[in-house]
Parts: sequence; structure tokens; C-alpha cells
Amino acid sequence: MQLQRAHVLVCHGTNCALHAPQALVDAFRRALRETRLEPEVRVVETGCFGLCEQGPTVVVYPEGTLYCRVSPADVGEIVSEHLLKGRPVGRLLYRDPAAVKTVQTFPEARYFQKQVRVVLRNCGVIDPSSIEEYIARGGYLSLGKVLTTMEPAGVVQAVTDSGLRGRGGAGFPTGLKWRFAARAAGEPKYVVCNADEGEPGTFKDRLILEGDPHAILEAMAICGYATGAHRGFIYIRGEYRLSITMLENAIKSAKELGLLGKNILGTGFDFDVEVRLGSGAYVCGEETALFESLEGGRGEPRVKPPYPTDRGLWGRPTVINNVETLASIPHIIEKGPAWFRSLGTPGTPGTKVFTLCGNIVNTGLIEVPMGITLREVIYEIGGGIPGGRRFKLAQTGGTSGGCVTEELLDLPMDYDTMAKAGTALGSGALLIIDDSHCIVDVARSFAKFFMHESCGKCAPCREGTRRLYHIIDGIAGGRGSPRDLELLELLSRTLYMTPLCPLGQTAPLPIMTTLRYFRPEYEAHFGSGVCPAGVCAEPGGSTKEARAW
Amino acid sequence: MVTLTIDGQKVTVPGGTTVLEAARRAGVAIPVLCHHPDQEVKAVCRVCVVEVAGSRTFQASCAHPVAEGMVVRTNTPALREARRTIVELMLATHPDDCLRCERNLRCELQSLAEKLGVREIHFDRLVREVPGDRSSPSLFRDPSKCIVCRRCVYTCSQVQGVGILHPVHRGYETYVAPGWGRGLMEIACTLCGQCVHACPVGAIGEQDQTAEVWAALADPKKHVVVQTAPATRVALGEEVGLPSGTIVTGKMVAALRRLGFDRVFDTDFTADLTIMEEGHELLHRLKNGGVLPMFTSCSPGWIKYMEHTYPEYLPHLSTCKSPQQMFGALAKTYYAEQAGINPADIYVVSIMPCTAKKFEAQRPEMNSSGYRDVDVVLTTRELGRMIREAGIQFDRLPDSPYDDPLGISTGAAVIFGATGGVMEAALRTAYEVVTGRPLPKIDFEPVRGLQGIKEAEVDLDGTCLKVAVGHGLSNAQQIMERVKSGEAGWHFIEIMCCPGGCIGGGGQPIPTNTEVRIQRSKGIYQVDRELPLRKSHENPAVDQIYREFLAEPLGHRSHELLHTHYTPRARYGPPGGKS
Amino acid sequence: MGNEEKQCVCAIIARYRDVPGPLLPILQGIQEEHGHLSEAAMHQVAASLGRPPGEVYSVATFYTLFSTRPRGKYVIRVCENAPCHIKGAPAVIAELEKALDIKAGETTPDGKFSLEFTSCVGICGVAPAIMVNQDVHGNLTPSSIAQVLGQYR
Amino acid sequence: MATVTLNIDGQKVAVELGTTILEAAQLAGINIPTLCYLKDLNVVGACRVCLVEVKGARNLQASCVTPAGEGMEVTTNSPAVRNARRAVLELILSDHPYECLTCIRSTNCELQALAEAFGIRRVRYEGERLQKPLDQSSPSIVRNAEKCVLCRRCAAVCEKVQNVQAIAPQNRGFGTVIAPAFEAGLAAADCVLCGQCTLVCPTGALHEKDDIQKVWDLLSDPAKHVVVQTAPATRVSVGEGMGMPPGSIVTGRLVAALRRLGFDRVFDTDFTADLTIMEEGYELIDRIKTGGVLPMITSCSPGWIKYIEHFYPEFLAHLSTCKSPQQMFGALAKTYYAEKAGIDPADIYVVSIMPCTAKKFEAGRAEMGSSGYPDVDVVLTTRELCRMFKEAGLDFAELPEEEYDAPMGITTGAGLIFGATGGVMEAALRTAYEVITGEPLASLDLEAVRGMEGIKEATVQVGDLPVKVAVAHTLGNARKVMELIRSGQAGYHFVEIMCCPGGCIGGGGQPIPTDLEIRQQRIKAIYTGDAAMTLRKSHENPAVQALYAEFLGHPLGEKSHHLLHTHYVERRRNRDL
Repeated sequence: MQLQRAHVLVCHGTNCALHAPQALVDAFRRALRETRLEPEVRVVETGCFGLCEQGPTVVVYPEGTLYCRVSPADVGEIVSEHLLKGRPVGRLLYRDPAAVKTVQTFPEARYFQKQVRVVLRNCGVIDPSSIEEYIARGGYLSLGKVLTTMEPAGVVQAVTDSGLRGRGGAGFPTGLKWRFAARAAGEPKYVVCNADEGEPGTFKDRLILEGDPHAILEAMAICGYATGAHRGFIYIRGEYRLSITMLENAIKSAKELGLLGKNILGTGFDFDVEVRLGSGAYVCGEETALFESLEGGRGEPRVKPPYPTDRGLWGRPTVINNVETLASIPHIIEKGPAWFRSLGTPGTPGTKVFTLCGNIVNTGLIEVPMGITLREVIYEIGGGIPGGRRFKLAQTGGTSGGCVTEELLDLPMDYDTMAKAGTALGSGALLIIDDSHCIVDVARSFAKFFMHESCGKCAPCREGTRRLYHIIDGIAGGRGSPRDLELLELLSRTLYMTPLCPLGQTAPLPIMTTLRYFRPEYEAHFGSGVCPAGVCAEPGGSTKEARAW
Repeated sequence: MVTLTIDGQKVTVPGGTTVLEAARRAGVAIPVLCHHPDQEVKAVCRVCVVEVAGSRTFQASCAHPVAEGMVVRTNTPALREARRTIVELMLATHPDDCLRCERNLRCELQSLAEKLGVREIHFDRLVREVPGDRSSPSLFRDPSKCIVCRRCVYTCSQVQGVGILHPVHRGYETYVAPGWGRGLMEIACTLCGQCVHACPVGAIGEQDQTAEVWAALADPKKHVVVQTAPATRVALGEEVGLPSGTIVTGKMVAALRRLGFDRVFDTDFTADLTIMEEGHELLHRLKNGGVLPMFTSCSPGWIKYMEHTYPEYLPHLSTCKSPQQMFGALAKTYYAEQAGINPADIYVVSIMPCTAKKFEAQRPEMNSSGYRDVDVVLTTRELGRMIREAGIQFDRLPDSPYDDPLGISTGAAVIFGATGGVMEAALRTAYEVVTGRPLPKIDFEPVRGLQGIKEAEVDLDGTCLKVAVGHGLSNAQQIMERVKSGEAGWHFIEIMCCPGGCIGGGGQPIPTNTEVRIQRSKGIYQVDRELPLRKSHENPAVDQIYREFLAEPLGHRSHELLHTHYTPRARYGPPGGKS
Repeated sequence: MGNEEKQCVCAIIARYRDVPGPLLPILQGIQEEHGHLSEAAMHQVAASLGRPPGEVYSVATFYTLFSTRPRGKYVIRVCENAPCHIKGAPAVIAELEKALDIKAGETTPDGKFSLEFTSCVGICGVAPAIMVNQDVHGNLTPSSIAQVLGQYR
Repeated sequence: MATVTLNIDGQKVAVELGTTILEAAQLAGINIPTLCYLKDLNVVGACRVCLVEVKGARNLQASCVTPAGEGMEVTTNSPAVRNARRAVLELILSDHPYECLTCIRSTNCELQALAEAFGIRRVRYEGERLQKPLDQSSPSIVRNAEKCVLCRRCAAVCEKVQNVQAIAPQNRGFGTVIAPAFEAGLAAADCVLCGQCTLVCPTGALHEKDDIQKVWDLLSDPAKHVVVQTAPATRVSVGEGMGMPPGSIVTGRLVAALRRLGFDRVFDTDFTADLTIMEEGYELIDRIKTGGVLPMITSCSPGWIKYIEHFYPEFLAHLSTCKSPQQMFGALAKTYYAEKAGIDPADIYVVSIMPCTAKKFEAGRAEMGSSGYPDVDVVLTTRELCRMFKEAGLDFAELPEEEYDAPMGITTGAGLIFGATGGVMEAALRTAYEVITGEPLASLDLEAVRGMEGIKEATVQVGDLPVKVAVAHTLGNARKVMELIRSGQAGYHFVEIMCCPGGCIGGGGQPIPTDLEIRQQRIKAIYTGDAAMTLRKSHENPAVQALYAEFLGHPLGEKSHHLLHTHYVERRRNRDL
């Protein structure tokens, strides 16, 4: 193995991939060849580094210099100035919005200062297509550890002790889930990775899979060992092409090295993983709907109980975990439950990956300890609201979460506190909305999503999500009346309490919370009123948004 | 056993019981809609939600299992509001046309709205506009009334194994229909009508032909004769409010006379005749190495199922027409001759427990008399409707006997109405014909009852006859797969399309469920027990018809009038075409 | 269905028929290969899996990535969920409709483009975003639409 | 008896001369459908649903008004008849709101049942529909003219049975409505709110004001102590509303069901019925002894009270000053019971279950607040209660029998028979006899005042005084009695008047249908219940005795006067305006 004096890391995450980073990589390789730096500088295609708004990003090690919005035309200058002469290219450096100055190396950026990268520790650092790089960063060590030194029950105990809770949104204790599955009667058992990420505003699982696919495979194998399963499925959105490619490639190389398949590491433990694709149905993110879909049916949720750990995929005991949950596992095994518990809050230990989007300076992927406040995330990491606008509201946990206003920005973010505040931590999506937007228009967008994604199996969700949309659309169109708000509240109460699955049960959250905080703005639209934000045009008539999907 | 508290009362029930069931034991009937006593839990309508202490959301009581110490409340303001809102949501997309709906006063949605005291629909009316289907002669579908409870889906797929009704599309656009917008007549629908029993509303029903019968009755030139299927006499009473399984044979005959039928005959007569023909066919096949096992061919849903699904096995079907069709053929030949009436003037109406019989009567080959053998088929429900419209006080009617000669029948024919009945009737006759000895015991218990597949062996003087009986097409499918595998070794198999046999037919009164089927079945065997003649070959009218008209079983005339052939059918035909 | 398509569908079925729960992978394969699921293809799938054809149709109509009708060579999926919405998706969609002269749910007369709404596809960091077949385009404005479409014209 | 023989659908039927074809057909086992027909009361041939073919007649005949003739040949079920009936029904439906699913009469509606029986699958006539506002002006009855089929049964009952004529046909042709004069609201009319019209209405055009939600709200508020009282007549009719045969006695189940709904105490109006006997009995004795105004007339029936206030205001002094048992109960619940139970009367809410729609009005009378609070907070009719039971999913027939709570649930047979016409009189006499004579009654059953005869008279020897009494039910009969009194010829000491036919068992809030036969079944049940009780005389009720001992002192005492007695007001008569 040859040592290199510098590494050029080019982000290949989907958000950066918009800008054809392959051209960047090619340009770097060409320039390095031309300058004969090729043997000493290595170009690495990595997963997401986080700063999606600034993409494509390039990080040059060992200094950790962060270049943003790099185009192939800039490559010559970076090579000749930085790599040859050691002078960073000032005009491409990351400009910290809060500090109003450029930042030489990325750890100086406020964007990174409050972050704790556990789940994302390899993202943007290693070449995700290289199992060697994963192994070099300690990958598959935890699998080796559990297979050679731990009893299955000990693994379950370690996960239980860590206090890890499901990162898909519900926050169910992962150790408990594993214990139920381990105890359940019935063979075979399955491990399913829920990568059907569909919550609007959420793209963490996509970027984790793109940036560190082996972590998921390792975690699934650990889970299989702990629960007695020998087969795993990763159910992933059909739209996530790069993740799918990365996963398939990772499975292939792991099998080649005997880290998956028969007799892993010579321990006699067998575990296989397959990738299965969704076909466009948000509801398949609900675990039992996912099973239905994986089995080849309509992705409609099942009645619970029985729970998946008793009767899941094909009626067998099944552990189903979210990508981010699984991504924490190898670290918990490696560093121990106590270490994990030292992060985050007592009720929700560990870190959480959030995705920032909407009206915020730094959109992208971040990982922070549980319990951080929304204000810190928005203003310190996220760089605040762009364009001199004011913060109006944030939607936490994706569209199925609720909304919070300025007053709630100092709440510590964890499952229980957020739920108490009437919203949800959920998938970790943070959609920031500034004061140029109309609450009715935004709420309509939420409602439209649920109308479109309701599976249609249970009556209240099937009919109720459509009604939510129609009523809000009517208000936006100037056809609203106080009665409509009563109806929205009635519907919200019904939807919150009665549907078969969480899709319908959470559909009213954004409506209930926006109604709670912005009722006068809804009311302003009534009759011949106007939209205070000037977004909903044509009062009295149908707006553009009224058209069907 | 598990003890829980429901509305403040302690209830002890076996573990695994649902909250719904436990509440019923506590005297609380939680309202339900998608729930059906014979079906798996769906929990999709959410009308039966209850509060379970400790649970964030309400729970569907039909699906939620009891647990020790559970505290349940079934009647809080929030629950009432939620239930009512859910029903309002359904009603707001449901056509408000009770007054002209097939299921008016027999509609579960209507009675639910009444029970919950829904007095206002808070939501704008948004009726789903989906095309209806009147392609088949037996059934109509009106998906605009569908509440997507999926009970029909379950029945079609799980009970009947036919699988032509599915939820299509997604979300609020979901409704239940055959694929690609096809009509029932364009696909492998057996027209059994079991979906009608499953449907809580008027989204599926029989094609109503009462108007045609009223018109025929009013036409003085027409000589209108009616035949009544065995299973109708233990079910019709339900249409006029009598308990399930009440035997109303004499009152039914009287009512038919009141309606103006010129002759009231009995399909039981041709059921006896079927035993003669089919029995001899079986003996013939046994003797001459014919195709075995031989299947019964009385059930038109079963026949259509075979034509679609197992066309290569059509030679296994008995060539006998069903009793309904034998009757029609004889009414327009033998009876016409005897009564001296021009067969062109004879109009045959059947009262059948069956929707598929409407299709059967229209099959092009069913005209061996030179005319349509049967002109109109009415279901038991349609006859009930005619009786109600005519204002006949059914329970006050004096019992009236059938007319001669096509109204003379035996207990063997009556039991055609229940699963296993054809088999039992055939065995009663076959035994005596083959052995020449009277049967030691007339009741063949092994072929009776609601078990899905029944098997028996009968010793016919050294020949061991192996028989099987199946009802419900998913059981038929299992039998077919065993026949296919060649392991079974059966000689004779009775298949009835509908669960329970014809007493559970798709044209029977609503509701029809297991409980009701058991009562009707009891009625059937009681009629049999109480009849003086209980073997088909002892029927003097049958004896007479062979003497005067047919000559002998399987004879030339029988062949021409009483036997038929079958047509292989595709599972999906082209759009607009027939399958 | 032409013979060629039939064989192709056969091959796709053969590829997946032994995986557990083969229906979705098969339909995905056919969708990808033929751009839509024809009735004939669905019948073929149903027959080979021993499932009622109506059930295959039922499944196919549930998922938005499946189409039971032919679509354009390029399927443009526009996201209209909140993250894209507040970053200007309505204007981008309007521009797309104008540029293609079709409404969402329609296909251009030359069969080149279909325009469809989709739910969030997880590229909210660069909202508003669209997908053209498998390609992702983000940070769109009405003025960048011509350039994006240009890549496919 | 002259008979005629006719032929109906081929059957020979011999009937009494004057029998209609409709009745003759019924004898022959044929139910001809009807809509406007109401035996003996509304025989007007208006709806034309009962058309039949009579041989020789040019057009079809309405069988409800056509007498059977000798040798007549009638066809009830020919194509012409069916088509005509169906066309008539379609026309009626074309002007009827399509809202069965939210209608209060759904599944208990004659029009809905006809549509079903006729197999109506389409309505070919679309067009204008009558549009009229809902009349919710009265506290008892709601009038929805849009659902009215103009059968006029309500007008017939109002005129012929009750002699009130509060509603009658107005306007003509398509614009016809059945309404109070000037299409005013019922509150502005002479309507006594008896609700007899709601019993005969075939559809949802006239129905009780639904107060269920108020009760659900009370029950769900943990801060409220909600007590319920059940009127005597409800225990023999609630069963019908829950699918049991008429006349089923369901007292114990009724109590159990009310507990299941969540009432904190289940009490019985029978208790204050006994109390009424004490107060009214002493009032009568007092009037006789002191030369007070006679005859004294009972005051339990709020429809009757409103009637006399409208029509015979000059006789108000004849009315007993006793409040009705319902109101006595309310006043005591918020005083005596509150004190005994140690509950702040402000937290006590009283719900009444009454066979009566007029009770809703009575509870709202301004003077009914002597406890310092409204004596009764919500009045539900039997029908509304059944609806609550159904919504709560109670499996009524399977409920265990439970006992009323003490003390206001302890009663006698005398209290129970208040539910039937003559019952108050009988109960009063049982007590008056023993109080005055000090001797036990030889026979408790005073057959002379029982039964469905419109006006019953009797003279009972009480000691040396022959007491002359009269009993009337329905306001038509009340009017006759009043005219007799006015003429001065009557010589009655005591008169019982009940507004509704048969007394409270035939009240306007009872289950539908309520007809003669059903009323008789309910009456039978009332007397069966009385006979089965150990205590059958009001003055023997230990709880009543305790009430006097602990709280009231003695009948007609000061506390009684304050809480249990009332006064009446003269009301304007519209027809005099």
C-alpha cells in the first residue's frame, strides 16, 4: 500500500451528484496526471459531507480545507495552487454565514462545531464503494466481536443498555424489539432494514446508504446473530438509485470477503442480505405495509397486534429497523453502551441525524447529540434564515410531524419533549419556513401529500385526508368560513385517534399545529378576505393548487 | 382466562378473545361495519373503535385482543364523535338514494347511521364517479356505493377461491372491482353471488327480473308455470320476517298461486329425475370404464368455474342438466303434451336460491325443448319482494300443495338443497338399484354437515364406491388439485358452488351466514325426515314419466332433453367481449 | 403484445420467479424495460405466478412508479411537497407545463415527455427538485427549466 | 248484520256492510299498501297509494274509502294497479328530501318502507321541491315541512282526537303545507305540544325536539351529578323501542341500561307520583271540607294544563295546585336529595325520561324553579332514550334486572298506574278512602275508572260522602267534560284528565307505532305491574313517609307549598285573535 501525502475528497452524494461530480473527479485526475502529482495525491469519491446547499463540495486533506461549489473549471487552480504550492484557493473556500468570513478548514466552520458524527462518521470521509476503506476505519470489527466473543443475548443486552431508540420516527427501544424477536417462536426469522424513506424533507437514510453502506450490512448481520435470523432484506425506495447501487456493490464485496453469506468469518454463522425496491408508496415506510409490499402485495398496513417481532414478514418473527438506527449499532458494539449513553439525553441517548431544508442558509445533513435545541440547529449550524427574512415556523419530523413557532425553539429535541409539544422528532427532517409564506398555502401542501399517499384501506384516513385537503384548499381559495375551521378540528381529532396506521394518525398533526399557532391567518382568508402573505391569489376562485394530482 | 374491565364492568373471557367479543358478553354491542361473523378481521372501517387505557389512539375492538387488567371504555363523548365522523365521511361519498336502493332497510350502513344518530353530514358531498357494471345476467355492481370494506374481496378470494374482486387504485380513489374495468361477464366470475351476502350496502346485488315476471303474469295469453328449488322452502320465510330455517313450503305454494301463477310445480321433481339419470350415468361409467371421477353438474356456479379454471376436466362432469333446466325442458314438452297447451305459450319461471341460475337459463344450449327451457329465474329475494309488493300476508296463508305431476317429489330431492344432499340422494338410489335390497339406514351422516370436504366409502355389493363432497369453490379447488394429482381414487364427487350448498346460495335472503346456514340446513333435513317417500326411484311421478314419455334413464329422449355439454372459457376475455 | 415483448416478459419472470415475493421485482423489471405494464404482460405474470390477474392489476394500480398505460420516453417527476413547495416548486412546475405544453398527468404528443407529480424523493437539500427518469435535478428556477429540458430534447 | 260478498283477487270474501275494500282485503290476507290512511281518523283517500282495480269502474279506486259492494270484483295486484301505485309513490318521492341516512325516522319510516316494498329503483320525475324553513320554535316538537307528504294524519289527530286544531292544511296545490295558521311556528300556535302528531306522522316531518346531545354532555362532565327519573309509562314501552313486543315490562333492564349510560343515580317518578297522591288527596279533602272550588281537576298532564290555559282559562282555579310528579321530583332532587346526599344542588342535574313531548315544555316553564334551580334540566322522550341505548350499543334484552336507587326510587303500585288513564283517580281513591275512613279498602282495583272508554264516571262511597268522579283522556273528551262542568250539571268532586289517548302510555313521546292495540298492551302491562307489587297505596310508601317525617312535615305544609305546588297562567288563543 502506497502512502499518499494528500487526499482530495469529492462528494458524490445525490445532492452533489446533481452537478455531475464525476466530471470533477475526472478533472482532478487529469490535472494530477498532468502535474505528475498522481502518485502522492489520491482522489476519493465519497458520500455526503453534509453541506448540500454548497455542493459540490471538495475537501482536501490533511488540512481539511473545504471548497464549495467547485466546478471542473476550478480544478486546475486547486491543483496548481493548493496541492502544488500549498496555498488554499480563497475564492472557493466555504464562507461561514454567521462569521461573515471564509473558513480555511472545515472544523472551524460553525456548521460543524456542534456536530457529533457517529452515524455519519464515514460519510464524506471514505469511498463508499470500497470495503477496504470501511474496514480501515474499523468496519466489521464489531461483527467480528459479536460473532467471536459474545452470546446473542449479550448483544441484545448491549443494545438494550445503550438506550438506543428507533430513529425511523416512533422512537421504540431497539433493544426491546430485538429481545422480542429473539424470544419469539417460529422459524425462519428475518431482519429487515427499512430504507423506504419518504417523509418529505428527509434524506438522511439516502445519504447514509450512499456514504456508508457497509455499516448497515454489518448492523444487520449483528442483529441477525442476536435474534437468530439468517436472512435480511433492505427495502429501499425505487427512486434511490445511487443508494441501491452502493448497497448492491457493498453486498457483493462483503460476500467476497466472507463477511456476509455462509459461515461468516469462519464462525459458522450464516447471514444473507438482499435489496428490494419500493415502487412509489410512502405508506410502505410503515413496517407492516412494507412487509405486504415485500411479499408482493399492495402496501397496505396490517392490524397490530400481532407485532412484527411475533409475526412480521411472511408471518415470521421479524426485526425491522430504520437505516439510521442500524447505523448506530456497530459503534455501540465497538465502544460500548456506556459510551453511547454519554451522548444525548438520559431519555434518548445518542445522536440524531437531521436534514435541514427550506428557508435556511445551510441546507443539508447534520448529526448532533439528542437534546440540542432547535434554535442552535437553525441559527448556529444552519446559519439562520437567508435573505433577511424572519423565521415563521419549523416543521419537525417531516410532514407527518407538527409545526413549532419561535416560542418553542429552545425546547431540547428528543422524542418525548417534542411529542409533549404536540409535534414529533420523527424522521429528523427540519423544514424551516420564513415569513414570506402563507400558512394556509403551506398547510394545503401538507394535506395534499397525505391525500395522495393514503393507502385507502381504512375509512377515516381514506376519506379524511381528502377532506382535509379540500377544506384547506377551499380556505386558500377564499371560500372558507369559521365552520371550516371547526370541521378541520373535528377531522383532525378523528384522524388523530382512529386510523389503522400512523399515516392517518399523524396526518392531522401539521394541520392541528398550524391551526393552533396561526388561526388568525386562516381566518384572514375567509370570505372576501385576503391572504396576508399574498401567496393565495384569486380569492373566491380556485387557485392553481386546486388541480388534481 | 383473562379478566378485563369494560365500561366499569369486570368481564372474564378466554385469552385471544377480541375486545368486541368481550364487550358483547358484557351486554355492549359495539357498532361494526366491515366486521362479518364468518370472515377474518379487517379493521378497516374503524367504526368499532374503543378507548383502551394506556393507548394513545383508539383501538379497533374487532381486532384488538383482550389482555389481563385491560380497561376499556366503549361509549365516551370522544368515541361517539369519532364514530359519527367516520360514518359521516362515508356518507358524504355515498349516494343519498336509500329510497330507491336495492338494500333499503336491509343496509348495514343505513342502520348504522340510524343507530349512531347521524343527523347531519358535515362534509360536502363528493360522490365517487366510477362506472357501474350490468354486463352479466345475474349480478350488477355499483361501485359508487362501495364503502371499501373488502368483505366481498375476502369472499371471492378466500371462500370461493375465484379472486376476481380486488381493491384497485389507491387512497380515496380506491374501490373494489375486477381488473382493467372489466365487467363481470368478461371475466372468470362464476356469478355465484356470494359477494352479495358479503356486501353491507347496495354495491352488489342480483339483476332484478321481477318486472318481467309481473308482465308475464299479467299476460292472459301466457300459461305461466313456476318451479321452486329445494332450498327456497327453508329460506323464503326470512324475507317476510320469519326465523331462519322456517319451513314454508305450503305457504310458498299458496303465495305463488296468489301472485297468479297458473301452475306451481317443484324443482324437487326434476331433482329426483336427476338422481335417476345421473345415477345411471355413474353406473354406466363405472361399468364401461368411462371418465372418472364423475362430478355432479347441478350447480351452475361450479360449472362456470370448471369451464374457466379446469376446462381440461369438463368430461368429468356429468352430462345431466341441472334440475332447473330438466324441469324447463319437460315443462315445454311432457307437460305441454299432457296438458294440451302449445309450448310456445308456456312461460317457465324458476324460484332459485341462486344468482348463477339466471346465467344458466340463458346458456344458448338450454333450449332442447325447441324454446328457452326456462324463461326467467328469480332469486328467493326477488320472490320475497314480489310477495311484499303484492301485500300478501304470508304467515296467514293456508298451506297449499304443489300441482301434479311436476310437483310430486321425495325427501331425496329436498336434500339437494344442502351440501352432501345430491350425494346422499344418489347413494340411496344407487344402493337399491345395484344391490336390489332396501337400504338398511337411509341417512348418510358422513356426507352431511358444513365441513368443507367430506369423504365416504360405500359398499355396493362388493364394489367399494369412493365418494367426496365439497362446497364452496375454494374447497372445490382443493378437490380438483387432489384429482389432478391422481391420488384420490374417488368415483363420484358432489360439488356445490356455495358454502353450505344451495341453502347458502347467492340468491338467498340477506343475511346469510354460518349461523343462518345451519338453521336452513336443519330445515332441509327435517322436511326430508317428514316425507313419506325419501328415495328418488320411489317417486311415482318419475316412474310415470319414464313409462309415458322418457322410456328409460339415459335413453334417447333423456339424452336430447335432459343432458347437455360444456364450453371451455377463458379467464379474461377481451374488453367488451364475453369470456 | 408482440412476440418479442412476450419473450422479454418471460425472461424477467424467469429472473425473479424463485425469489420470495417475486411480484414487485417482476413488475419493476417490466416497467423498466417497457415503460409501462401492459394488460397482456400482467396476465402473463399472473399466469406464471398462479395468481388471479385482477390481483396483479390491483397491486399495479397501488404504486405510483407503475403505469398501466404507455408513457413518454422521459418521465418527469415533479415534487410538490412542502420542502419543494416553499422553495418555489409551483413556479417551476408552471414553467415545465408551459415549456412542454402539457399538464401534469399528460404526455407530450410526440411521446417524448410525461409530466407527473410525485411525493418527496429525498433531495430536499437542493429543493425544488425534479427527476427525469433516473436523473435528479435540483435548485431549479423557472429560468433553468429550458436548460434541463434541453438535455433530453 | 247485513253482509256483502265480494271477490278480491279471486277469493270470495264476506264482510259487514260498510266495510271498505281495504279492510275486506286485510281479512282476505292481503295487505294493500297505505300511506295517508289512519283507521277511523283519517280516511280521506288522499295519497292514492292504496289504489285497486274494481271491475266496471273506469278508474282505479282508493280502497281505503271505497266500500265493499255485493258481487264486486276487486284486483289488488294487477299491472295497472302496480304501475299506478308506483307512479304515485315516485311522485311523492320526487318532492321528498333524499336524506334518509340522516333522518330521525330512518328505518322507522313508512315512506321508506313503501319504497322498499314497491322496489322503487328510480324516480323519473325530477324538478322543483317544496322549500320551507324548519320550525324549531317550540321546545317539544320540530316541524319539517319538506318531509311532509301531506297525508293529513297529523291534522286529523289534532282536530278529531285532541280538538286543538293547531295545524291544518294551508295554501293549495303544490304549495300546500300542513302548518299552524299563517304558517307560524308551533310556539306561536295554540298547540299544546302533546306530540300525538309525531306518533301518526309517517315520515320525519313532525318529530320530537332531540335533546340527546345535552344529556351526553351532562354525562361526560365529571363535575356534574346527574340523576335520572323514569316516568311510570316508560317501563312498559322502552322495550318496544329496543325490539321487544308491545307491553313488555322492562323496569329492571331500564334501570340497568340507565346506569350503563352513566347516570349517577337512577330514580323513579313513581316516587313523586305517590307524593302527588298525598298532596292532591289532602288538597281534595281540604276543598271538600272547606267548600273550596270543585270539581278539582288533576294537573299531572302538561298537555292538558296548556290546553286549559289556552281554551278554558276561566277554570284554572279548578286545577289542583300540585305540580306534576316530574316537577315535584326535580324540586326534591335539588333540595331534599341534595341535603341527604350532601351534594351542592348547583352540581345536581335532573334528567327525566318521559312518554311525553309536552313535558319538555313543562320543564321549561318559568315557575318551575322553586328549588332555586330549574327543577328539571333535560326531558327525554322514550324514543330519545331508546336512541341513546342504541348508540351506546346496549344489548337491552340481555341486560340484568337492577333496582332503582333509594330513596327516590321506592314506590308503590299506585304510583305506577299513573301511566294509564284512570290511574291517578284510582290511586287517589285508594288513599283518600283509607285516610278519610281509617279503614282498609275492600278491593284495591277500581275497575270503573279503568279502560279505554273516553269518559268514565263513578261514584265512590267514602264514609258517608258519595264522591262523584270522572276520568277523561284525550283533549276531545276533556272538552266534553269541561262543557259539562260549565253547564253546572256534572256535580263532580274530582276529575282526572290526561291529554293523550290511553293516558301517558299513549303519550306523544312513546315509541312509534303507538296505536290502539299497542296502547292496550301497555295498559295491561301497567296493571300487571301494579298487581305484582307488595305496596299498592301511596300513603304506605315508606320513603314518602320518611320524606314527610324528615323534610316536608305534612301534606300541604309550608315546604310542600313552596316546592310541590304551582300556579297557572292564562294563554292567548290564536283563533280568538
